Amino acid sequence: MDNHKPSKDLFVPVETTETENEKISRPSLSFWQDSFIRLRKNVGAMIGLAVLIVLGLMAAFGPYMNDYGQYEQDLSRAKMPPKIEGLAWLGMDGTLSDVQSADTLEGAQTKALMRFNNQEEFITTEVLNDGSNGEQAEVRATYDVYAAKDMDENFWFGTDGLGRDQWSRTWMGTRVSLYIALLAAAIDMVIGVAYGGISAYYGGRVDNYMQRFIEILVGIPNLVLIILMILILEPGIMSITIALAISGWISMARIVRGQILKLKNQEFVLASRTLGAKDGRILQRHLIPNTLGLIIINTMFSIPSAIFFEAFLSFIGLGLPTPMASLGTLIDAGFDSLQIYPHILLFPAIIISLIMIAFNVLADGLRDAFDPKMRE
Amino acid sequence: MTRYIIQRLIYMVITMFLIATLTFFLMKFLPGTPLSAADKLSDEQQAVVLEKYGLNDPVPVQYFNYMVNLAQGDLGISFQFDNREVTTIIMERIGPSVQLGFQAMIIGTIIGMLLGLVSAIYHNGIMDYTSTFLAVLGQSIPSFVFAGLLQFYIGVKFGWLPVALWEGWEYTILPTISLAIFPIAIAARFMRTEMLEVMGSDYIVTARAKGVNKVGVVFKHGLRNALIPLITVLGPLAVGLMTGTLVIENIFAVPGIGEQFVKAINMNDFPIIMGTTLLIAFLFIFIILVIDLLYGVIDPRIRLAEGE
Amino acid sequence: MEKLLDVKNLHVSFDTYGGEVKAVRGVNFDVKKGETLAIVGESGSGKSVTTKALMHLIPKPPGRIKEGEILFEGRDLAKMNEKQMQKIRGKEISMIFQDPMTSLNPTMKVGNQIMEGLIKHQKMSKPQARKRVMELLELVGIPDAENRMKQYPHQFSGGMRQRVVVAIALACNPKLLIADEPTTALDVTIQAQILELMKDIQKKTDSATIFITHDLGVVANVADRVAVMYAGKIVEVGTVDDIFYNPQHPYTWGLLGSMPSLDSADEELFAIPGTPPDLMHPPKGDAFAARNKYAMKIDFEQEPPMFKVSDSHYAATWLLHEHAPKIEPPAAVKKRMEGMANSSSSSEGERV
Amino acid sequence: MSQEKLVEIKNLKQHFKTGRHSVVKAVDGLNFNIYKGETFGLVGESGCGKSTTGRTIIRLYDATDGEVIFDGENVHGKKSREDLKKFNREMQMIFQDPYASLNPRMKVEDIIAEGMDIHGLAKDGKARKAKVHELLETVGLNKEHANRYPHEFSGGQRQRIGIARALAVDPSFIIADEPISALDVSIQAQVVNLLKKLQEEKGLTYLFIAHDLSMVKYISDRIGVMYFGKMVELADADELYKHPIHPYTQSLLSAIPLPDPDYERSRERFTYDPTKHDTSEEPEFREVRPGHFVLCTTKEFEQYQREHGTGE
Amino acid sequence: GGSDDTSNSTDDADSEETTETEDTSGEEGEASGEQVLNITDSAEIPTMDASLATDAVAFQWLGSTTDGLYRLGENAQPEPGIAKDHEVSEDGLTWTFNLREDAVWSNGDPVTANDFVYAWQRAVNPDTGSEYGPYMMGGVIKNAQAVVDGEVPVEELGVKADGDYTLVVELEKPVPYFESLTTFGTFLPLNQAFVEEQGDQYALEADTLLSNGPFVLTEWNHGEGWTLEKNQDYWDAENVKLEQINVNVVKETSTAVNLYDTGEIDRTGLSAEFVDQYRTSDDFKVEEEPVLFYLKMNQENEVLGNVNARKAIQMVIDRQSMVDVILNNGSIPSVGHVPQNFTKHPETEEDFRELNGDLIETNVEQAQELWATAKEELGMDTVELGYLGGDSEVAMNMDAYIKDQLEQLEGLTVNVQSVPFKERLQRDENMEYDIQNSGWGPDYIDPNTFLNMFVTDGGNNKTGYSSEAYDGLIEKANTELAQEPVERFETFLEAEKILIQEDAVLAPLYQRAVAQLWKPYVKGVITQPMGPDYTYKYAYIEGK
Ligand SMILES: Nc1ncnc2c1ncn2[C@@H]1O[C@H](COP(=O)(O)OP(=O)(O)OP(=O)(O)O)[C@@H](O)[C@H]1O
Ligand SMILES: Nc1ncnc2c1ncn2[C@@H]1O[C@H](COP(=O)(O)OP(=O)(O)OP(=O)(O)O)[C@@H](O)[C@H]1O
Ligand SMILES: [Mg+2]
Ligand SMILES: [Mg+2]
Repeated sequence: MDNHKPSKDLFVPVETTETENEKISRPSLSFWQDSFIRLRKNVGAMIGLAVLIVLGLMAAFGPYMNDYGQYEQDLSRAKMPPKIEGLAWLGMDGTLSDVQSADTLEGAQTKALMRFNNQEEFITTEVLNDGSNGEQAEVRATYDVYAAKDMDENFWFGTDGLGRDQWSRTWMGTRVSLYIALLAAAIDMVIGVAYGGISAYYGGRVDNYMQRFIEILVGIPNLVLIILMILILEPGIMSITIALAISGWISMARIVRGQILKLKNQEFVLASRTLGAKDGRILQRHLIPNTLGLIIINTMFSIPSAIFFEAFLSFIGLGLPTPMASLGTLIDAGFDSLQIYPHILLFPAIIISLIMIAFNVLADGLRDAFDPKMRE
Repeated sequence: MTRYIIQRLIYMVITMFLIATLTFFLMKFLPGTPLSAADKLSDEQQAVVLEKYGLNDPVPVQYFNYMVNLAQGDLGISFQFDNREVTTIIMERIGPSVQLGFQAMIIGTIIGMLLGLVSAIYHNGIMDYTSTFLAVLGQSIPSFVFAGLLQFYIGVKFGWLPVALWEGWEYTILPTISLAIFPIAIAARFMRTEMLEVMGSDYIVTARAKGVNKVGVVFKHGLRNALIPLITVLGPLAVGLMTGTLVIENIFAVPGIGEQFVKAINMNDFPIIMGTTLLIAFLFIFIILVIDLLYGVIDPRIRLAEGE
Repeated sequence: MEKLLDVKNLHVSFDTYGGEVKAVRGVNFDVKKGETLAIVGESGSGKSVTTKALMHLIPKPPGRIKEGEILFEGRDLAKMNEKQMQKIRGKEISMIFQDPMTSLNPTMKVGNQIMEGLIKHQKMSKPQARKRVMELLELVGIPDAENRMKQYPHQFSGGMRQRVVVAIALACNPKLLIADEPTTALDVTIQAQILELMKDIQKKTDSATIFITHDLGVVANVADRVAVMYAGKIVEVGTVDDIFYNPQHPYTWGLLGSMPSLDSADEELFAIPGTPPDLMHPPKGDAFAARNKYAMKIDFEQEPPMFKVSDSHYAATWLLHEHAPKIEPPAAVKKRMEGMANSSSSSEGERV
Repeated sequence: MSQEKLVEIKNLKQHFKTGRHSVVKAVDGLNFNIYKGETFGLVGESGCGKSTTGRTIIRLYDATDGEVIFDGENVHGKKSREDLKKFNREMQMIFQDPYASLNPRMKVEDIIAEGMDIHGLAKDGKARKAKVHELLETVGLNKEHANRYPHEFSGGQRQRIGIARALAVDPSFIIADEPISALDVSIQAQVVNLLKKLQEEKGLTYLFIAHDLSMVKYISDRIGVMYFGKMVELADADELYKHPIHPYTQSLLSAIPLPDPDYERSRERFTYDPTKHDTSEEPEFREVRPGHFVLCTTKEFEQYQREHGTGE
Repeated sequence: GGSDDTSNSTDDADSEETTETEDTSGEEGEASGEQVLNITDSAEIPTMDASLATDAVAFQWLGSTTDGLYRLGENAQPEPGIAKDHEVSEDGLTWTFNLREDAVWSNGDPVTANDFVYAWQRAVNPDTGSEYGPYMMGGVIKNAQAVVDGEVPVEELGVKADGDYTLVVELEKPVPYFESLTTFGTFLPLNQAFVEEQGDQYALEADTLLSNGPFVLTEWNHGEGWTLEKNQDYWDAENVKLEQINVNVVKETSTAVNLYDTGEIDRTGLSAEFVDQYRTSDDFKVEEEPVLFYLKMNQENEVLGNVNARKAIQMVIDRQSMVDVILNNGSIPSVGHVPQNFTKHPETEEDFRELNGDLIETNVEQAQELWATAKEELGMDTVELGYLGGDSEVAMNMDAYIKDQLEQLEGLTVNVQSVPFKERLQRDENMEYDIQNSGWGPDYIDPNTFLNMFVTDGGNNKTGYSSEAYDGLIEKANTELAQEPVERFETFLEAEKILIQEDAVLAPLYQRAVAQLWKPYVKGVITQPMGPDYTYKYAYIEGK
């Protein structure tokens, strides 16, 4: 305890005014500002957001960053490996290499050259095992594709089987995938939220019937519905989107329903009712906004499903019409050459993973930001 | 309880009936006939063949016949596999799918839950970030890419496990792992969220105040309470996995129902589409019922009779 | 009497996005064997944090004990690690929480929840533990223990649940019982039963109790001594008579004045205006100054030290300083003070 | 205080179906009047049906049986939207939990103005704002608070916002359902003082529900004691405290701890045993002393009269 | 059978393979080691009922377990099966087959002429619901069409047993290729007693079917795979060396390749990507097939009704790059509508393709000119056409490529429509398409199987093409000239010129080949242009 003697003249009463008493010492922040501040302090979420913004920008502008169109074919430059000046150490040096083995060193050499059509001047070979120890001889051939094809310009992500520039296609695909993810999620949010909200809010018989309807909807396989959609609307983004919207919202409806069942007897809802608020107002102004956090999280779960669903449709040949590409179709197309031209798969796969991770981290951040428990 | 189950079973029958009806009529919109050589046959010849399957009757009559047969447990015969009973075909194919789905669910749930638990226990620690990252990764890599890599490296390169085919237990390992990735990711993420929520509740503090150690708190007190939302999402997912996943079945050459179903749709094999649809729908509704019953087991507060 | 617990200069903070919340800012108190210390104070004053800190139960992160000693039978709990604490919790010190509805695990049978501590600390076998559980349930007044222990919490009424919580806390005969608002969630009749039960048991087991509440009626009922907390500090401490019949701190006056007495007339209640200070940026000087009708200049500049009122009674307010003007406490409080049987100490205190 | 009846509650019943065959009789035949300008206190232990009574009166629930007559009109028979709207303006409610009763995602201004928006009471945005500011001042907050969100307020302040919301539509009758139970003692006084002040200024009538008898006693003119969905005793506040007749009331009173250690040391608690009642006939609500009604059988009535007499 | 399926993955179910066999097929080697062949198939066997079979998988395994009158041997030459030999009447309408007497069913019953009578009657009997019966026999065997149409009882079908071992077949018209037709699955015999005894259950499981061929289906795990074992009672058992064939259903090429690499299977097909990787391997084989892919153009479409427009489309596509880069499996550009190495001039032994030469060439400039003419004639500036594509992976690339190639034509926009397989068939049937990628494999070894498709109102025409001159030539070849092989062959040459060069009905794309890996120790497997893809009768393992 401090022991100094306080001076006498400090012991005079002071007037404390009412307004001062009621002053809130915290700065005034709106709910959203408040949430945003918390979000901003969440490093992961901000990184996620940044990644998404960058990907979005790349999707918007990436295809125009070089001179190749996404549909521009040239079979003479098919399956070119990626080459970026200065990134050779990352393996993006525009060469292909392969190890060939045979009983004799010459055999292996021949095979190694044959592997790349005997274009000897562009092939460097390296003996890994000369076969003298009784094992098979092994030779690695490295083929400078760009030199062989006399290509001056570089394909940053390489080219695909039709000689289309993977860079352009990847970003165009990102565009489509982002679009599919966002639009499908949006529709599913709208329908799911409305459905779940109404079902829970009116409860009783309405709820019972609406839930049975969901059961029926769940019971009919997606695929049957989607094929019908595709036949009615022709395959394409529209039918995929609608197909997604037909059943993609079910889990959202379930979750919103659960939440609203809890919320609808909260006192602030009752208060609104005693003021004579109509159902629509209560749903819109009170119930739905308070389900927001959950809605966001669940949307983040439906985004990967949407993207993969599109990829699955492509896998069974019901996806986007040729020659459009989404990340899903690109990955699917690259899958077959996984072992020999991994670059065709690699870049779309990295980007799809980035999108998912970014969305997930951001969603986690958003959930935390909206969680009242995170408030001090 | 029994009463409740009976009530639910009645609902189930009604729902199944509606699903059967809806699917039946939807199928009538599917283009084309089930004939495999439609382009080779004259219209008269086609009519003759269609007659055999009763496809020349008016749709309501077909519907009536189908329903009558269905009530007797007869799903009809397949179009693409001449004369083979749909029931037999589904029975043959469902086995591997269910086995894989089941194994994947078990592994997925256990590993996923452990990852989620680790995350929750070491909240915001390096373990948390690692396991969350793994979970998100599992969610973002398409399963077929993963399956392809597994097959190539584990099967071909290292030769540790069979590459594909369906000839014994060891053949199920790779497809099971590939299938399990997604449930692992989902389970881990849900577990983490729920566990964090639960760990903040009063009874956990009570338990800690008793001197129970962290592991005891998590397993004895936290787990069961965090389980409800988990089974809510995992239930339908389990049905999805057990009723076959075309992609994994194709890659590992598993004679499962997923591949069969897609082919049936492509081939307009109505009886198989119908049969499989009904089976999947049944499993879904059944799993929902099981989940509802499980709720009661896990959480004694939930009394079923008050469900409606 | 021997000191069972001696808390010295305890500081607890929470690191939040907004900054450091200094929830407990230098708390000193002690608890003697067999006595009941009540801690009162308004919501957010740090009562729970203080007691949870004793048992290392504050969530870490964001919480941490910044400094201070917690001497329990001479051992400093503040320096113990989680493992060591697990041996103390439930065995030597146990805790009862406010809400009986949420402080029991809904998915675990009541009997098992009580048994857990017994098996852990007393190394009892299951049948032994079961026997003890039945005794405990009978002790807290739950009949038909045999069947009841196999039930789940939701099958119990609120009052019975709180009895179970008490039984859990008592299971291992702790030396110190911390009850954090054990009756706030209950209605008066049940509250009365639980309070009686706790007093009863304390008499039987001779354990010490820290009783947290903001209901002064309850304090009057259970406490031997009272500590009044405000904004993370103890502002007045004394025997129950000291506090009720000779309160010195204006905050204590406010608390007492805001309770209507059954025979009070229609005069306005004395309400403490304003809101508690933001613990992220605690004010300079006396934290209560801004809400204090009797605030002096010094209150906004210097923190008051503890002034000794009597051997058992201390208060931290500049009003007790020799230079301070004589202040008439509010009417309601004065009435109490007048009615006090043996008021010996003057309203002027000495510094300690 | 006038003797003009503002609210008449006649044989009000509210039964909840909780299962196929089980019914909770939360409110089971209530009869009482609330006079204009008075505060009617309703006490009773948790779960006895106090909230249900309040909520049924304001039509949050449809009554199973009985009538609520407000200003001469039967509230529960009302059909037209317009009538209901009028009624919604006249009767308002303050809720128990200051945390749960404010929508965390609305600004204080919008919360308070919601009633005005619904009933179209404000001509334009300016008038709305002005009225909100006025209300904030009425309840002891200030203008700048209008732009904030509920989580920035303390419990007491929140409860005052709740009161401002109720006042926004200029009601004449307010049901306060445990408006202070969730608050800190020191804040309770703020709210109670405010309610009293408003009553004086605006001539409001209150139905004040609580289980803390000392506060109820302080604020109420008359008090009704409920037990298991039934009113067991009704009297003037002082009268009830001085002469509790029904054994349940006596036990309730004896259970209240008072902030007085000496008193507490000597307090004897009286436990209520519902089985000790006379079961020879259905008990009825009878006037044992002037204005003091007790639920009792004839036999008990005689006994009570003997014990408590008519006079002072 | 015909194949409309453009999904030309190498081990496609609908594929038919060429006469070209790999180098091991000719030599007689010594079988050594375990005589077990492990292979994969791309789909489950849909049926083992010869009357109901419609696809390559079914025909493959029917052919391996059952001998018909003849079976295709080396170089696609029919060799004796149950028939020892046959005589044809002067007018070419009556064929008399002499059956061997030592052939038995796997239940011990002898194989008799009645087994053929029963099987063929069953195939055309409307009650059976056979799809290929009416298709293969209608218009060929006397009264077959009438039986199908229910006009005469089945007994009237022009096939009779003359005693147990003589089969007499009457035809509607002379059919020069009838001998090769009898090797087709639909013409396989059935043991009447057994089939009738099994009823509905016939051929549903391994134990409800009979075999009289080199192998017996001993195990059949539907969807997963099946096992064949050598038939010890087979009349030619001494020439069968393989003891067992294990087949697994594998759909993914990459899976099959991985299985091959680990030695689980002895053969796998390769997709374009894998060809790059395995081209240098000793196991790498390319087999040409007589399967053609081409663009069908709907002449009911205003633009495609214009012959110059069609010619422009024919010319604008660079086929060489297409086969080299996209397919990369040995497929060759197609320049007509009869494949190369399929039929030879009866006298000069010159190949059909060689004789008729390239009926189209790629010439973008000329294509542009033709296109401009067409646009002028039509009075159009821009043209939009729908393109009904395939739905498999290769098809997607192919479709993208063709779209790109076609759009070189100024003012042309091509919209690719990917629809499910059945929907595609349906749209073809109803002629609801503009341009369509189609494929066709032979049903028998004769140019007719390709060329008669496009006669007016032909079941497979569906292009709206109708030309009296063309119809006349095909008609003539199948009637007047049926007995005149040389003139007949030359008539076909002329017809193809009209179809492709003059009328530009189709835009030929490529003739398919498959790239495969074969373990070097597998010998003696013969590949076939029609019917079963492979003949395993003479296969053996050497030096494993
Ligand atoms: N986990 C936490 N994170 C941040 N601040 C916290 C946390 N827990 C408590 N606090 C802060 O610590 C201060 C003291 O809280 P405490 O719970 O001890 O109050 P109390 O006196 O027990 O109040 P009550 O009567 O409401 O229980 C409060 O300002 C509170 O906001
Ligand atoms: N919506 C409802 N459905 C079923 N039962 C209900 C419902 N609302 C209230 N009850 C039951 O009615 C009884 C009276 O409840 P009510 O909330 O009116 O009590 P209360 O006197 O306000 O208690 P408290 O003091 O705890 O607020 C309780 O037993 C309660 O469980
Ligand atoms: Mg507390
Ligand atoms: Mg209540």
